[in-house]
Amino acid sequence: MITQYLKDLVPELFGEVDPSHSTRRTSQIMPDSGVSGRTLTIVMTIMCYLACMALGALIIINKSIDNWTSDISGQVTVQIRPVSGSDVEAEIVKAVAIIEAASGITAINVMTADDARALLEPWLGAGEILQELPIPRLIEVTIDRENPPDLSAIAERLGEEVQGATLDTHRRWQDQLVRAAGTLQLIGYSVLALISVTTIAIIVFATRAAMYSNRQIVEVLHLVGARDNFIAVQVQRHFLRLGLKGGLIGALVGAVSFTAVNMLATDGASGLAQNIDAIASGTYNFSIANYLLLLLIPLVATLISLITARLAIMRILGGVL
Amino acid sequence: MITQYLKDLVPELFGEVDPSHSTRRTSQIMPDSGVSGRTLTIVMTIMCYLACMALGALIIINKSIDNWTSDISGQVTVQIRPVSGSDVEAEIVKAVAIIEAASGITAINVMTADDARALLEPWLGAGEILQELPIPRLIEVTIDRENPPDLSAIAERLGEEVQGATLDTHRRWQDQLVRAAGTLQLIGYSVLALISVTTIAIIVFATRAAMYSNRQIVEVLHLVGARDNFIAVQVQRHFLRLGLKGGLIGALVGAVSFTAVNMLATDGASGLAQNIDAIASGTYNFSIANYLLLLLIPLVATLISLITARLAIMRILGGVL
Amino acid sequence: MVRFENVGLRYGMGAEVLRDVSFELEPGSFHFLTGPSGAGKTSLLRLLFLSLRPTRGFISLFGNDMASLPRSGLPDIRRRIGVVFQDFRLLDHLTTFENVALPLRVRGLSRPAYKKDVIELLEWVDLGDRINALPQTLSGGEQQRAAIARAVVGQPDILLADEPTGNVDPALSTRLLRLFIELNRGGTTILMATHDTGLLDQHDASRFELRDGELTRTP
Amino acid sequence: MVRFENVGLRYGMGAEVLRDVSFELEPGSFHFLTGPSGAGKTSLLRLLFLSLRPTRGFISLFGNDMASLPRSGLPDIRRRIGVVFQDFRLLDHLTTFENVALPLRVRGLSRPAYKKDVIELLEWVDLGDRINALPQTLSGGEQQRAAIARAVVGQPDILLADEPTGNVDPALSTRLLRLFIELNRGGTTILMATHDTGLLDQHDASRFELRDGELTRTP
Ligand SMILES: Nc1ncnc2c1ncn2[C@@H]1O[C@H](COP(=O)(O)OP(=O)(O)OP(=O)(O)O)[C@@H](O)[C@H]1O
Ligand SMILES: Nc1ncnc2c1ncn2[C@@H]1O[C@H](COP(=O)(O)OP(=O)(O)OP(=O)(O)O)[C@@H](O)[C@H]1O
Ligand SMILES: [Mg+2]
Ligand SMILES: [Mg+2]
Repeated sequence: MITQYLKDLVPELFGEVDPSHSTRRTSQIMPDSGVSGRTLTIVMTIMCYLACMALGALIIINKSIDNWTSDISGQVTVQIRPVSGSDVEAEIVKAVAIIEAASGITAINVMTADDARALLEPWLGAGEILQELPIPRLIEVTIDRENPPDLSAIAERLGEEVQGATLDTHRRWQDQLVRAAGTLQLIGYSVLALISVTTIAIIVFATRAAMYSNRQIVEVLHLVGARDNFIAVQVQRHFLRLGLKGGLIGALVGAVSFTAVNMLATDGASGLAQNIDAIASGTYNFSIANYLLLLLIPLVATLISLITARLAIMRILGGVL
Repeated sequence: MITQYLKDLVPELFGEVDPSHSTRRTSQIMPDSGVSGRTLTIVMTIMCYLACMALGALIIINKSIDNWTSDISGQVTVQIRPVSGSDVEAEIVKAVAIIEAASGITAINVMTADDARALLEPWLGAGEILQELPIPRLIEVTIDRENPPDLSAIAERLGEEVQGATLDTHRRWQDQLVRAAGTLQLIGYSVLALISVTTIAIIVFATRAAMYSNRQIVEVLHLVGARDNFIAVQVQRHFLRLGLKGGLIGALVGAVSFTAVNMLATDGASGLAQNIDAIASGTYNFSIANYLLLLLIPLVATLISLITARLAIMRILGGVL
Repeated sequence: MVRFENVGLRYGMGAEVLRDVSFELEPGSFHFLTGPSGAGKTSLLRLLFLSLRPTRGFISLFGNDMASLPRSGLPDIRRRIGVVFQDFRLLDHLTTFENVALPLRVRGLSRPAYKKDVIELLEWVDLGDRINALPQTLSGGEQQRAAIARAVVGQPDILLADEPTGNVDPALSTRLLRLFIELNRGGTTILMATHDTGLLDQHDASRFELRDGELTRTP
Repeated sequence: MVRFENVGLRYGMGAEVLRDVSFELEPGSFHFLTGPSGAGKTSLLRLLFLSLRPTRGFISLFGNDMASLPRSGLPDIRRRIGVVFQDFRLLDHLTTFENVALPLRVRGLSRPAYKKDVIELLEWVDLGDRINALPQTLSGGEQQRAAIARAVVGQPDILLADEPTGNVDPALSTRLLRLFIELNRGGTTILMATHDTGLLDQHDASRFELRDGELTRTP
């Protein structure tokens, strides 16, 4: 496939082109040049590559949104501030009891005072004050996502029965991330739509150019009694190949690009790549299924170029005697 | 310009095309079609648009790097932890004195205890403890960038003379940001290079396609005594127009895109756009000078297509009898 | 089988090329069409093979009124007509064999079905050794013979030949005329536009002459 | 001014089209070139107008040895040669006027400088009313006359005409022959390939005949 593509683009690389060779082989009624010419093949490949990048980005975004919505709401935090006159450890026990009583909880993890102090160290410095300080304590609660508990009820009971307790559902964080991702998603879909429309426009132009530059052939075919369908099949065959070729190569290069960015993101020391990685929260790696999803690109490209070309051809032929 | 472009692409929009009209006007020895055909014009426009986006991104990145390197090293922070037995307010006065003594300081801002508490609130909750807590205090020091002070000397004196004082130069942050931006910069330059190479390749292919599809014209011109240069001028004229047209339209649409993203970033409620905005740290707005820089694109596009076409043509003609 | 009634033709805003042309061709007849250069011979033939519509008048082919025939009906009629174009109109990228086989291929026949016939015909027109050559490597006369072969390969009911011997020597002209006469004996109606006075003398057939847009017939 | 010595030509791996062809054309002479279709007349002319190199042998034009002439010297020689191609080779997108003016335009002349001459010439070949027509709207004979006009417009030292009367009626043929004879009187060497026996009888000139790759000259 690739070799054929390169061969078509740069025949010089593959030894001399023997013109006399074509004498025996040629059997296509519409010649290649001017229909699925090199420039057009390159354009198609570029469009498919761009589509591939956009689709890949969309996949990552969608997955990230999934992760955020599920992971963050899959974990809530109970904070217990030491209120003067209360025993923090006792309040913790009470809180754990209340949480355990609720259904839909899979795990409860009480952070030790040292863990809590480690969180504060960057702010307060590691000094003796921290040791003396009455630090708020955290309880991490993991929720069964299939069967989530009634969080507002838990929050109410905690507020009533445990001194200094608040329930943090991280909802604010999550909302903001999901909103940001939603914007990205919208941009991604717009880019995909833009690419499709541009591709359709290009194919229409190319079909008309092909019909124009082959108008003498079309005329001769008509005059020897060819039906419109016969002519259309001769022309659209090139666009079928064009879409398939451009789509496959574009998607392939796109997939390679993704893998490369991936490796850069996991291996590289660059802060940026790590940031991206962080945004995608760990599940950045493209799965086989995702790569298969990219195969949609050649399929859609082929369909678009075939259908668009067919419609354009039939419209042109309808106007000819 | 734009109307002409649209007219060329979609003549139907502008009324019937009268074939008899061309009878009088035609005077170009090489016909338009097949040289600067529609598809090729679109491709050139796309390439220039992409180049424009890449160049614009590079401008923003370079500016951001400038800002970060200057802004962050233009400000250092002195932190004074309350050590048992010391009077924080007194230590602050001592620290301010030391800092003021150094040359190259333009401003000193001592954060109040309340400011410091506000910073800690998310971690400790707003309760009475915070009021009682001995919180570390911060002094923001603005540095004269033209004439920076000897920071390490200040740090040393602070360490010796002020209890619980540390100097934070933000260097770690800055390094990381600059490294991230450097990666982006590299990507930007690679994209620009890639676009140029692709454009050159496309022009070479297009020139050869044009020479091939017009080979009968070229042959007749040779046979009536035309010199290579005469023929080359006929062909390359189309590529001149192609580069100019594609470049101008691409750069124009690119500039409009930038302005649009800009407005989205400043007006929009989206968290993402605000993030981008934050990264570019306030000086995101494209200045007139930057827009003028985008004019490089059509210039370079024209040069590339003209020179590439000329070389390709002369090479082909050299091989013809 | 072909009937023209008061047919007029003009290109664009120009003068009338054909004026009130009326005639009829009977099945199996043989006709020459003569007239000075630019008289409208090719135009008349173009009306007959449906690549042009008359400005006015009535044309009927095989009993069909051309004015009311839908576009989809054209291919079937065209398959009953063979044409030798004055400028040959061979397809540049196809070999002689493929060019000649084109009308059969368009009808959906497969290569094995027509291969023998096509090669036989090519040998008849003396192109047996140029079967796999591309048109641009053929001499003028060879191209003309390939064009003739393509016109007759589909065994048309009517053969329109526009100056079919302009590029061949007198001996070959005579031979090609014999091919046409042979086809005519087999029932094909023949209308042949020519400047070649030598040919006109060799075969006794009715003559149409175009002059100043008017058609006259002798006898 | 033209000398061929033992020139041989073959296309690719094929048989020799020309074998040991030797002749000489004197300035101001007039020659017919005949031979059956496919004999190699066009090939011989192509050697003369430098669109083909011989497989072997020696060709000299205007005193230049063609084998040693650099590529950059070709245009100057070609400007002294006028050619009427068998297939016309008019440029589709240029009008008759522009096609005929092409050799002058290529020489760097400006439109006002040649306009009158070109129009006069077009009137001479009876194309005065088709000046702004595109080639595809010309009749076969009109195209041929445009091709002739283009060949002679540059007042070449030698005129090569390949079947220049294959598409025109006998009266026009005679007229075109008169144009060639007129040019010849003005000093132009003329070599005209033709099948038209009528023409051969009308002008008394030396005849070359190609047959089986051999060239014979009478007288
Ligand atoms: N498409 C066209 N548009 C305008 N005028 C045309 C067109 N085709 C032909 N003509 C004109 O119509 C006239 C008749 O042309 P036609 O080709 O029918 O002549 P013809 O008899 O075949 O001549 P010839 O013997 O030279 O081939 C000519 O003057 C020609 O210029
Ligand atoms: N480019 C080519 N490649 C291969 N063979 C060729 C090429 N050009 C011509 N020939 C062959 O060489 C032979 C001579 O061709 P040429 O055109 O010189 O003949 P001609 O005398 O002009 O014939 P005509 O009178 O039919 O025009 C023919 O058999 C032809 O098929
Ligand atoms: Mg004609
Ligand atoms: Mg010839």
